[in-house]
Amino acid sequence: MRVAGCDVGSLTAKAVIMQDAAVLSQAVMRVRPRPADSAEAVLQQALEQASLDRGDLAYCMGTGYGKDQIPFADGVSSEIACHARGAWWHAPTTRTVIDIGGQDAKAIRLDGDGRVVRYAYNDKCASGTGRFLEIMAQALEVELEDMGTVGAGAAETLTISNQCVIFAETEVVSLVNEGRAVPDIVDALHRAMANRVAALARGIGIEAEVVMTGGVAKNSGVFAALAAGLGSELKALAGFDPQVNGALGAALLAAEAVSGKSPLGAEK
Amino acid sequence: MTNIFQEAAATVANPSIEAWKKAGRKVVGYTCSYVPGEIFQAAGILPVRLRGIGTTSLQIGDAFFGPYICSFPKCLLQLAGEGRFDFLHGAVITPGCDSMRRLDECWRKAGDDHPGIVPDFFYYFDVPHKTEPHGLAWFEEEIRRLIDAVATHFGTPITTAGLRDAIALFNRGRRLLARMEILRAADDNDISGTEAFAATVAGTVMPREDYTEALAHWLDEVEARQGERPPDKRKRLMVLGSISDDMDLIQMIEADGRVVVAAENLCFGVRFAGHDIDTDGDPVAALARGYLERSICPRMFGQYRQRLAAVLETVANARIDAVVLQNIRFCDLHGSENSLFERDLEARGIPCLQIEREYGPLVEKGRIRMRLDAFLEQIE
Amino acid sequence: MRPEVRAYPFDWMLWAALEHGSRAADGTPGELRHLYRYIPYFRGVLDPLLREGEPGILFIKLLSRYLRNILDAHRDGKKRAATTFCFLPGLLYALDVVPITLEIMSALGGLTWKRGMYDYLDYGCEVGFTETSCSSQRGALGAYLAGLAEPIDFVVCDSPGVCDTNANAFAFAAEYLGIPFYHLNYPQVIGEDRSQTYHREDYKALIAFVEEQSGRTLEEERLREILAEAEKQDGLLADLEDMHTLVPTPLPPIYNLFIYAGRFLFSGMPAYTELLEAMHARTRARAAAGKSGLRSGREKLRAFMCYIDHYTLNLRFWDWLDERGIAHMGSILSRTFRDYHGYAGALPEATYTLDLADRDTMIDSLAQMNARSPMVRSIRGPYDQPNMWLDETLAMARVFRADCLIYNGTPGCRNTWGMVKPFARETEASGYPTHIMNDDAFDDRVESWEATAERLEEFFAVRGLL
Amino acid sequence: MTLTAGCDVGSLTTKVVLMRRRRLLAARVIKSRVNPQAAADQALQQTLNDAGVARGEVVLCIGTGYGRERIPFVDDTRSEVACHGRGAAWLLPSARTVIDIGGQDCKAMRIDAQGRVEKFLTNDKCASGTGRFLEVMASVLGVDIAALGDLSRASRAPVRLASTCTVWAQADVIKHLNAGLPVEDIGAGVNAAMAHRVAILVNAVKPERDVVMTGGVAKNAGVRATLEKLLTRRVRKFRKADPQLAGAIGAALLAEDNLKARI
Ligand SMILES: Nc1ncnc2c1ncn2[C@@H]1O[C@H](COP(=O)(O)OP(=O)(O)O)[C@@H](O)[C@H]1O
Ligand SMILES: Nc1ncnc2c1ncn2[C@@H]1O[C@H](COP(=O)(O)OP(=O)(O)O)[C@@H](O)[C@H]1O
Ligand code: SF4
Ligand code: SF4
Ligand code: SF4
Repeated sequence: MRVAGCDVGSLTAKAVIMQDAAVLSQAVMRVRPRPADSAEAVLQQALEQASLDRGDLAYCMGTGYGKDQIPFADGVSSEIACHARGAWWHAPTTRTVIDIGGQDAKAIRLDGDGRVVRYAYNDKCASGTGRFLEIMAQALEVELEDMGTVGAGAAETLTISNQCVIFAETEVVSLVNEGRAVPDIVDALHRAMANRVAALARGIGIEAEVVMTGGVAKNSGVFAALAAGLGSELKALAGFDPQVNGALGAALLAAEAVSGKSPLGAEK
Repeated sequence: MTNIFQEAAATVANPSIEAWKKAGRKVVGYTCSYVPGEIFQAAGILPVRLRGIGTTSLQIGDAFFGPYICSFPKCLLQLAGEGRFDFLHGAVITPGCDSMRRLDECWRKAGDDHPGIVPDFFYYFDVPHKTEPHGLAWFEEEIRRLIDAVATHFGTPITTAGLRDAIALFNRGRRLLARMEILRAADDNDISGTEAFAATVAGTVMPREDYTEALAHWLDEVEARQGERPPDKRKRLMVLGSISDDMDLIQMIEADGRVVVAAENLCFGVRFAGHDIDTDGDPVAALARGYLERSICPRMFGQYRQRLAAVLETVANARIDAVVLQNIRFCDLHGSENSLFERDLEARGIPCLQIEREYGPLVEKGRIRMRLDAFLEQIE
Repeated sequence: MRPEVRAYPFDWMLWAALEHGSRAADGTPGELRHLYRYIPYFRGVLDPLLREGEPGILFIKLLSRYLRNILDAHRDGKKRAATTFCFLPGLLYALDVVPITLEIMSALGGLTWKRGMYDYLDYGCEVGFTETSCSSQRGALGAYLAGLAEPIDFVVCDSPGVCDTNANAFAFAAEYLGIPFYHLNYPQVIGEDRSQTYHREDYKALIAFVEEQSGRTLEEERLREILAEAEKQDGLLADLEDMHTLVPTPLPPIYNLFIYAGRFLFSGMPAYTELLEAMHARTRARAAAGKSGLRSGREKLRAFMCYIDHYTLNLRFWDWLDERGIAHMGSILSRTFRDYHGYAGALPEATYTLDLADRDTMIDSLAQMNARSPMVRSIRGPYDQPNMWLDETLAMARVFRADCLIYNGTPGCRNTWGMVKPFARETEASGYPTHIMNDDAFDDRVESWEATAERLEEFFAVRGLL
Repeated sequence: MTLTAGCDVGSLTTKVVLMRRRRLLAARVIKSRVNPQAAADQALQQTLNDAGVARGEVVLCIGTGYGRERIPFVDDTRSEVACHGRGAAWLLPSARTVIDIGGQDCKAMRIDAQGRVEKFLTNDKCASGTGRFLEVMASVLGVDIAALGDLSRASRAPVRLASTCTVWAQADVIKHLNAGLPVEDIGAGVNAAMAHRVAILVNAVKPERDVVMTGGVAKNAGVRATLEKLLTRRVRKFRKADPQLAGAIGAALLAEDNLKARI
């Protein structure tokens, strides 16, 4: 039986195709203005990689901001459930998932059976979102992908404290105008973001093992800062693109929907 | 001389606290101007006003407090959580405002995640919001209870004589601060607003005897220099509003030498200067009256007129040209009172600038600088 | 403020909408349909009320009457007093003073108008009242500060020590409008003797103040009448709340609103008794038949709102719960804690009693009763102290057999936002899934209702509740 | 003849103007860079080229804006408030109330006939009253910032946004897009949300006639139109120059004043 998960986010659309608890293919792309188009395109890409047709899929689960606009979805599920399920599948020892996507940051706690026992979103007035980094990258003229390496070159420890994206940008502008070095500012941004998100996780209680998912997990600067701030070891998904984790979870939930039983704990 | 004050005002665990502790003596922290330090003084304990300076992240502060909360209590919680208040033997929390009083719960609960951060003596001191006889009676009873609690916990009796001595000592400090204010009001002194504020803040965190000594000494020096300087022609500013205990804001206002901060009415400031507390009669009743009846903070509802009168008096005495009204974001009490002040001061021809900011290291430098510059240009 | 908003008095406009709404209840279905065409937004308020039959109709009439009283006060030789919702109006009525409860006015505007209270909310900020303060006062306050309503003569509030933000709004209003101000102040503990003494002293001073402002003296018989009515109301409430514990509960979600709004408006007045009687009759019939109060008749979930409800644009919050088969088990605002109320046994120290023997006992009763009004009762002290927020929440969740807890407030609520995170940790640890809503109960510009609803939906799904 | 320059290094754009005897000779608006000095240098050079004058002919140059401390070639600096006030008075002598919305800041001020600031207020509350808010929303909507204003005109049913917060409003915009609402309705909602927030500030300074707008957002017709409605006042337009230049113009004029005072 083949199933798919499709995660249409605010920045990227992701798709995963699975067969019997094994990942056949996965795809990521930037979203298009219409979420339906993003969904079609990203699923098509995944299908092509696996040399399959739409007709080969028994079920497709949608998630993400655009979940209600995915024309081919047989069901939808929240990102919380999907990220939790995805992370659990990788490592059933996971108890806390920290997911930072474009629009929000979430901390999710799981119990020993992979059920969500608590979760929290970034507070209002918070800069703990991927979008924050996108805006800052733009302001500093650094490629998003390079933020991690740029920040690693920091020589001085600066502080950026504002809770608000825009006001934080004003701080960045002020730092730039003070003649501060870009790597120092980038590093400060990473720590600011990590601090916010760590507070979020602390709010619901952190339990080991902690794993980080979502697009921002690809930013090595934030990852390192968060690892330092949590006071608990932070893991990455072994050999898997963290940005695609939501789609993976959706696919797992799709399999569950079809079989009526949980694929939890299945061998990878 | 002012180095002592600046040193004391610059860090949370300042050297004079360390020295005090080395001698085997106890330290208790408190959070609001309404806590009578005399109680601790009388018990041989150093009362230290808790400050949130030097905070670099709010990981712990934000984990317990919600998002729409003033950053001052969040900074306090952060420092507590990081163990940076571990020099305390006790802490007294007061319902100053809604956010500050929740420091009680948040600090205690943070203790579950960060063991050892809650001092053994952790006390909730309930200050009423009104000065009517029953309010005063309540407050007096609260003071008695606090005295009992301190005496019992620390095993040091607090006697009437001890309290009287403590009040006398504190009164001396109050008179010295009043003297400082008079010196500042003259235009031939060389006290900067930053120096004066450091000297005031230091009083909340230094052993009282040392502090009074140093303050008297410094003021003598200043007085001796008086008259040596040509009259100061700079504009004179007053700073009002929310809690502020960092030198940064005042330093920033004075930075380019165009103006001098000649007076303030801030929570860590000279609020009780010159207002002696009775040393005869029942010291507890005297403390209750002394601390409650002077309405220094918008937490005392319905007494705005009294506070306005006090501000106007300072404006006249210190010959203030313009007023900076600042409040920490989410501080409604000062935020809205500042608007009333603005209305009433501007009606009397005193230009005002309102700014809203985050507490703590002045990270919003650019934004605040821009507002200050524009204001200084406006009043020039 | 938009010119079209400035053109009409706020209180009159609100009255007009409610008055016409209440008249619509007497019309034929055809007339109603016709009317709805002209008031597409108000329909969302009217529909759920009329659907409820008599209690709904009584409720809207009650609101209209309340507003009419405000408009006519001076004509009738009465003073107007601005007050807060945790203040029980009985005393004011006894002294011929018409209460204007700002939070009720804000909620009504928010429910009724397409643009909610936006203009008034913003106006308050224009004159310098802080934007970060609680929107429940700020809304109606804006209209009064702008002079767009019949003038207020004085202010009495009872939030200092409980909610400073709230108290601050009233203190600001009094200063801004240049009118007298009195406040009841609450110490942090309930139940201790010295607290009771404080309440009593404070209340007596309040009576003196209101007597002075109104030029009336408090008459014993008048007071007794009001307390006797309150006595009757307590009895009806006891029954209603008992039936509320049944599974399924025979009370529709909207009854929770009727219960507390009616009390805020007319506690101690016959109008509220009448409303309660109508609700009581319907509920008893349903309970006897073992029927759920939900429209679908199927109760899927019982949710206890551990703080307040949601009041923007129409009554859709209650409707939304109803549609999903979610029973509303009340909020902090619903309960009164009369000593013999079924649930009151869970927190005996938090209760009050009424003693109509003489003037002193009656004043004492009023003072105690007021000291038990919603926030004054349980968020005055640290949330984990006896009888406070956590105790009460867990007790109510248990008694009313709730499956989950939902917190909703306003960003201006320093008081609860200062503690809700650790609070939720403890309720979770006690086995109640707890959802913290991030919106503003009175201003949907903070978070749109769609977003709010989506988060709720997600909570029910992810936590396996629905 | 005395030639003065004004240089406004904003968070988003850097503006340089050259003026002689209160007449505008040349002006440039370029994007601010991570290196404000370089942006200022570049803008100045281009302006000088446009006017065909040499650097040495500029007698006095005043800098303003967030980056004013970093401009190597300025002789003095002034706050943006003073410069926008002065600039607005030049652009429209009858102006008494100026609304300046730039990338990071929103200011409302009352000025006298000489363009001196009598009272000003700035937005400290929430960032949704800044130009950056509009940029963020425009990028989510996939429209050019210059086209955002005109969406209001095309819309018949502006959506209502959670307008008190940029972060939240953005989530709403995405949701509306996902729900398939027309871009013009969402764009109009964005402009209206911004105008509402700004109106609070403007009303708080007690505006007097004439009201004008400066700064980049003045070019957004949707914000301007909604503001006019909310304030029930016309927001007068300038013909003399781009409103985004007001700060730089004010700086150049203040430089001229300075020179006069010296003589
Ligand atoms: N290659 C990358 N390196 C660093 N950060 C990245 C990278 N790709 C995406 N990001 C970050 O991830 C965020 C988007 O995460 P994603 O999980 O795709 O969000 P969404 O699901 O909302 O589209 C971006 O805002 C960006 O901050
Ligand atoms: N062509 C345009 N049309 C409409 N709005 C614009 C245009 N160009 C810029 N803006 C707006 O102006 C803002 C920048 O204004 P500006 O005065 O240049 O700011 P700053 O001085 O901070 O650099 C942008 O954030 C954007 O919202
Ligand atoms: S300040 Fe920033 S984060 Fe806070 S409400 Fe405003 S836009 Fe949102
Ligand atoms: S501002 Fe007022 S309430 Fe707050 S700490 Fe100071 S004195 Fe206490
Ligand atoms: S909701 Fe909160 S802030 Fe508002 S009145 Fe109630 S306690 Fe106060």
